[in-house]
Amino acid sequence: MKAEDIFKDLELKFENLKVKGNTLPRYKAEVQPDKLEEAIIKFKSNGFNHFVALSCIDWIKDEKFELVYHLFSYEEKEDVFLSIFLPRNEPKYKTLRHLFPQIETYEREIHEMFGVEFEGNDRLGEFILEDWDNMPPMRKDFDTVKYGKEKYESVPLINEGGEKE
Amino acid sequence: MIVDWLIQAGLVALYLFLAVVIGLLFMGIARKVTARVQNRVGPPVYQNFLDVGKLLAKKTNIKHNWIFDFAPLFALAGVLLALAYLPMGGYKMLSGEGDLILLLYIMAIPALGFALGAGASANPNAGVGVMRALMLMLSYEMPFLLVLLALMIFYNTASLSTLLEKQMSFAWGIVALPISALAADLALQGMMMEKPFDIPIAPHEIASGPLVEFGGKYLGMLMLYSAGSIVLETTLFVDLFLGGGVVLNPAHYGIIAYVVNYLVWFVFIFIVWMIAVLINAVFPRFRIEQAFKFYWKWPTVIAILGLIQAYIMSVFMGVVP
Amino acid sequence: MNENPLPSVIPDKEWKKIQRMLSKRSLWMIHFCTGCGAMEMPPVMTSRYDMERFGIIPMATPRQADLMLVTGYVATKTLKRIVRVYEQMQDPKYVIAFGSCPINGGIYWDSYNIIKRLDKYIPVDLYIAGCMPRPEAVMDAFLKLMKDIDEGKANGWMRYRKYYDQYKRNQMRIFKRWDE
Amino acid sequence: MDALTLFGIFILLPLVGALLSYFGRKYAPIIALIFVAITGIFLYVWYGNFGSYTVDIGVKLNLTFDITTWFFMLMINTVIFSSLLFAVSADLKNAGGFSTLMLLGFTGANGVLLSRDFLSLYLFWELMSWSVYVLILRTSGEYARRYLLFGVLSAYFIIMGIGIIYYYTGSFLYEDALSGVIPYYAWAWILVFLILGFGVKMAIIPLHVWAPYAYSSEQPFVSFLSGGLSKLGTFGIYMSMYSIAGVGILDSFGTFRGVSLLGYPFALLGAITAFVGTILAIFQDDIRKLLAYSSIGQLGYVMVGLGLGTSLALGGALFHAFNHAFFKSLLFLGAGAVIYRTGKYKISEMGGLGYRMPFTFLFVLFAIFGLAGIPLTSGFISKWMLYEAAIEKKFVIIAPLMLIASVGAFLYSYRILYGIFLGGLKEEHKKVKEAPAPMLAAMFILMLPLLIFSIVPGWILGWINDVLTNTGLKPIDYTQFTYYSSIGGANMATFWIAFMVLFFVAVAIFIMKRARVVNQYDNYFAGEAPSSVALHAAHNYYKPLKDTWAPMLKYSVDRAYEKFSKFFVDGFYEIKKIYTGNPQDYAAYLGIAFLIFLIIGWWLL
Amino acid sequence: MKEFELFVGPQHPGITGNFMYHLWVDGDTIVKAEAHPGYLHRGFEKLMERRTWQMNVALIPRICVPEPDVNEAVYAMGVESLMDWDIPERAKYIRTIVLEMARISSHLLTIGGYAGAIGLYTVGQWTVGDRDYLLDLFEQLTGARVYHIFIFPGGVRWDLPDGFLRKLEKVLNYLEGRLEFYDKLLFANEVFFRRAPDVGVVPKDKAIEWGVTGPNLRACGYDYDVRKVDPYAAYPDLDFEIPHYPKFGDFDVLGHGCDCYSRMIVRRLEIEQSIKILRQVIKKIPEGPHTLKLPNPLAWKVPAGYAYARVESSKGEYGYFVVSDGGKMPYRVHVRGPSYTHGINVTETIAKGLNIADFSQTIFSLDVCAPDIER
Repeated sequence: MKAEDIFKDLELKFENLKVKGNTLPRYKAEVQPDKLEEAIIKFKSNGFNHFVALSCIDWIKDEKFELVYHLFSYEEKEDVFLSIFLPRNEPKYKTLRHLFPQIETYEREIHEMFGVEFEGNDRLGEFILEDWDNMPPMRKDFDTVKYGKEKYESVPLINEGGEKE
Repeated sequence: MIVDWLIQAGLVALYLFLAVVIGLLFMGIARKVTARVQNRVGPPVYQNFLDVGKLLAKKTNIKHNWIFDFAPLFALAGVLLALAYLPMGGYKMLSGEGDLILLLYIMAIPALGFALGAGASANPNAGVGVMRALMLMLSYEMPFLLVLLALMIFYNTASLSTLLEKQMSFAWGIVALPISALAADLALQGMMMEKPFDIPIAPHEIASGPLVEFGGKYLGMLMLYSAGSIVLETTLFVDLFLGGGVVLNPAHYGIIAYVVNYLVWFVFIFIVWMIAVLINAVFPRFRIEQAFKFYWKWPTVIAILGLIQAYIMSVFMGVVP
Repeated sequence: MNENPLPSVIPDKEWKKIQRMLSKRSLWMIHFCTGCGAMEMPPVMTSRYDMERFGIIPMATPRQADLMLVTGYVATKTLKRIVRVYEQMQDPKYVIAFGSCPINGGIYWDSYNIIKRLDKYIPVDLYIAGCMPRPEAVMDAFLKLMKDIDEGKANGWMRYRKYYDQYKRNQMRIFKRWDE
Repeated sequence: MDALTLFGIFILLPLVGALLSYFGRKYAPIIALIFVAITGIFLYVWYGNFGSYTVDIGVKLNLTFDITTWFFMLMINTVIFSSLLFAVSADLKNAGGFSTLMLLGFTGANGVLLSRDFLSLYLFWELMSWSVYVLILRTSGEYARRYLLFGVLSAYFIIMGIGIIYYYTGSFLYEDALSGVIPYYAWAWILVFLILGFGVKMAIIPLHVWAPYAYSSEQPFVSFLSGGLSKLGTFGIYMSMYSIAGVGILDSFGTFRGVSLLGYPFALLGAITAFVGTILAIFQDDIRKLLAYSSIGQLGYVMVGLGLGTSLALGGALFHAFNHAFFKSLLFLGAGAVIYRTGKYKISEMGGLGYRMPFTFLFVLFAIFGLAGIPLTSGFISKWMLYEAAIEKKFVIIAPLMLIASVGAFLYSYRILYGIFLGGLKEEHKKVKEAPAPMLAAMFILMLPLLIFSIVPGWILGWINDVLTNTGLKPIDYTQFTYYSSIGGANMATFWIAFMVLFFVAVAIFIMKRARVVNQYDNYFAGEAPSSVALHAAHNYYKPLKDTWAPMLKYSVDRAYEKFSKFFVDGFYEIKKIYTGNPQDYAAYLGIAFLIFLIIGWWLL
Repeated sequence: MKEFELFVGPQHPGITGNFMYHLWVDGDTIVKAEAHPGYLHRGFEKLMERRTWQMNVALIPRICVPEPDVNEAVYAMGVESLMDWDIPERAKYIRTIVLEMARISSHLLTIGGYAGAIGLYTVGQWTVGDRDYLLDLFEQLTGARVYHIFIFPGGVRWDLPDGFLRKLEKVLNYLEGRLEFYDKLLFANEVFFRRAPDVGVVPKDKAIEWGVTGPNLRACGYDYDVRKVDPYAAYPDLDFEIPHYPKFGDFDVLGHGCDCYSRMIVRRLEIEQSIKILRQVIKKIPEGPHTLKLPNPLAWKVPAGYAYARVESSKGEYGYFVVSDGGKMPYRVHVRGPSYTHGINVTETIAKGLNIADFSQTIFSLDVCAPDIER
């Protein structure tokens, strides 16, 4: 089933993304968070069974996080991007790892890097970083240069007297 | 009497020392040969002497507890002891004082000591490695014991020195029992833990297995042990099937015979070692259960055929060497 | 610590010389790809550059190794492992830092997860600059290190022992916990 | 010394001890120990005072005290002594009952060894069997029932053998059996029945099914059962084949390269037992079961020697029985000490205890050397004799089975060492203490002979030669430090000197540098820095081997019996009712069976 | 406790890069595996947001070290989509040359690594040694051995040097001759036949759902390749085949696909195809400019919008999700590396029931590239 038909069935508005280099069309649509699971199930059952990626974008001006669920169909050869917006001050969503197993990993990363909470995913927690002591680093308001200076450049050099063997 | 005894002891000590030196040299040659197979220059042949020297001269040596010490002590003492019971180049050493069965069990002493030390480290890699080593031992011993049995039945002796004399007066083992010789060489590949049977120390799987916690002088002594065991295993094959390299009878030619035999023995063990090294260079390693199945299948069948041959020749045809 | 086992036979000075000679000709390297510089290690190990010529071979465990290559940038999570591996190695031990990143952070100078300067945390005997250093540079570094060892200049392991408190203090600023 | 003194010291005194120690409460093992020690002293004093005696205590008991008896009594005495010594600090429930039963078993064993007629033999055999039954019952009724089933079977077999002899000679005396009235075809029945009957005690396959269960009871007792009482099986077979029947009768069945055709199948059975027992032992996770299968395998070696029947083989069998008595008791006591301290039976739940219990570890290590046949203990010499006996006769099936079984023994030996004493120490075992002094003393007593007879094998080979010549066999060839077969020999003096010298060479290289001790948990974790890890790789240790053997392991004698019994249970439900679980009923059945078998035997002949 | 724990990595010979698997093992069978990434985390996606569109070209090759060029290509394609640029034909062909050379060199490294994982170090020595000829070509073309920084949004950095194609032809002939040696030693080795088939199986019906891509997917029997399905660069004009299970040509079909054996054979066959592609490119390459005229890097603004570009790397599908808010710097770049699913989710799942001995060969055959997991 073509992506356009599925969008129609789901009554979603979609836009075409510009493609150069590659040739296949890509469709992007905004979904209400509570409709997303249903939409993904619909797509999955219609041939879109390759989950490509889950991306998170921090729209700091709009006070929103955008989660982009990216699906691909090997049958129709079409890309579909379903995005939802979460409030930035209390980002919370349910896990969708039962639909595609690798969503779990993406959720773990996004939880760590953006601080988005995924209810039902019990493997959230320390994943890539270790002993992290600041706000999630991928947020736009996190200043990596300042953090690096404070953490690493303040470490003193080893004070050596001129010793010999 | 006591002077004779001292001269004997001195000679044995010299032979043992030379055996370890030859073992280290062989390890170096193996590295060089493997490097040539791999389109490389490779290290100098004396590299392993430097390695052992460095390891023994390391500033710190760590151990986990006192059982750890068993490994290098038992391994080195055991392998030297086993070498002492093995005729080398026609020189009997202590082989008049104990026979093949004793040798077989002495060869277990270093392995057991090694396993104890490895187990003492509490590293699961070492535990798995020892498990694999023991299973590999069970695998290759099956054909090897059948081969030994064929030899003992055919030559009607369990004593290595007598075996050498009988091979000299009758025929070399490889001529009389060629099938068994083939099985023995297959078993030898596993005994020397060369590929495809280097399963116990597989670095990609268990990070060098039993050796995982050994460093410094511990590793140095284990390297001496493995140098000794190269000579031990190749010499065992040469003694069993190639007449121990004895081409001149010492009774007639005296000291010249010893020198010539020693050189011939050296060439023979070199050839046996090279065969193993070249096989090592072009094979991946088996999984342990595949090695087990392999050994209990083909080499065992070959060894049984060899045993049947020896049995028929000795019992039904009455060939008495 | 008893350093010379045969004091009456070999004088202390000569013994040290012998020891240095042995350790420079038989540097066993630990098999640890800490960063992207490890990409140039396969060529160095294999037939084209063949580091085994100098007696350098990769070893599986730190207990057996003398030489650690910190190949490239060091993330904070890796630093802990590097320190652990370094402490498990047995003296004398040497560290070569590889590429620009362990010197000052390199291209990741502004990253939040890269420690910028390695010798604040463990002693480094030799730096190879460049991103990434060519195999020739690596071979050159090996030769330089061998020369240093011979002359008694590569003594980072002694520094580590001497200034252990300072190194530990710096490390503990990065690690929140240190499991022993 | 007269008949009554002999009877009094070896039979009555332990009986009195049994009675007294019942009231000894927790001191019962000590009381029992004193009585055993007195017997032991007399055993030592009376060495050489050999002869035959008759005691008339209403019934006439014909006793003999000769070197064979003495040799076996020496083993059993030492083993029970150390077992009781171990039991002193083992916190047994109802220690009085335990000691009484142990001494009753001991009395039975002494009686079996001393008897010179079949009636007293059977009497004492039953005394021993029943005390063992009750001792197993202390742990589990299920185990005891399995033991009982085979114990009764054993008794039937023995009665059958005795019955046939009685049919021909009309006398129970051993000498009368030799008078020549029994035709040789009847000897075949007699020997097969007797060997099978005594073989049950030695747990030869397929009569081994009881052993893994029985050996899972209390360790001090199991040590005595495996180390001591199973030797009665060896004694029984040795006696019936070579003392009662004799080589002449054995050879009259025809010989195969100098070995009786009657003995050869049993030797083969022994070799198969050695092999199968070893393979099964490799896969056990329960330390008690592992040792039980190991025991089965080791007694298989003894069976090979008894079957082959050459002087070297018999010497090897006796020597191996002797060694087995010591190292297997030692292993059971070592396991007992560990179980006492940790309360665990599974190997995979232990680990690293060698660092907490170093002496126990050392003693067990020696036992393992003996078990695996490392030349540092006398365990090697007996194995050597058995191998050479098979090889010099060119037996190409028995010899490889034995040899490969001994390689297999390395596998389970290492499992004991690694699983219990080496590897990662578990958190809950960090405060485990060394075993109490009596336990260590008991183990030390057992360890010593293994070491001494390895250095000077001549001492024990002297006794064994006496046993052989006493039975009318050719002696074996040995000197103080050396032993020979027709195809080889070995000198233990040279071995030990060379070993010590080379060991000190290794030590000399070794002590050049001092080593720093690091924490056991400072390990190579591939560079990772974990906070707590499970390190002990002991569960399913030989899994790859198990996978390769899986098609074979699905055939089990144990399950075959179960299926067999299930068939009968399903078919004849009524028959099941006779198994009331009441010992008196069983005794009655025994009597009925005795009659039935006598009638069948009569009819058969 | 029945299991013991084993750590494979970060410092372990049996791991591809600085990465860690935490295994729970019973006997020698893995009952549970956990992947622990993060040892190589540099925060690329954060750093890219701090650099201009052109500065990022220098940063991104470092995301996947064994095969850096795909990153450059896919980033360039993403930016071109947003800029709505059509790049010159010659640039497309040059990109194809670079990408295919990178594919061969990456496959050679993988085959060598895999051979090492099952103990055949000789093949590792040979392949890595031969790979150096390709690196020399790269050096001539781009000036660097590993990080080439050659493919730019809008084209490639410079034109082919003189005589490059002739040299390439020579190297291709040499490599084709060498393939026979690898075949004899590894791909026709009896031990390889026994060890690799039916080991580390990704179930065929789950493969797509689990997000398996690239050679690993083709080893399961799917005939998918981004170069065919969603073509880019000069691939639409070129004639090549997609080797997949059980289309193995001269090689034996052992096992039931989706296993280490099929994965390695697919990679081996892809080298042949890449050589074929490169030969065609040498013949067909058109004359013309190698790049568009680029705007001033400091004032280079990219229109706001979303773009997704994907290429077929040697490890699987590589995708960049590029978001611009119309500024001088990317607003967000999300990198979708193939190893992310292969290395974490797939390995964690298929490791269950695997032998310890086979674990290393499984991750080597999946060609997990650690730096592209954590970036």
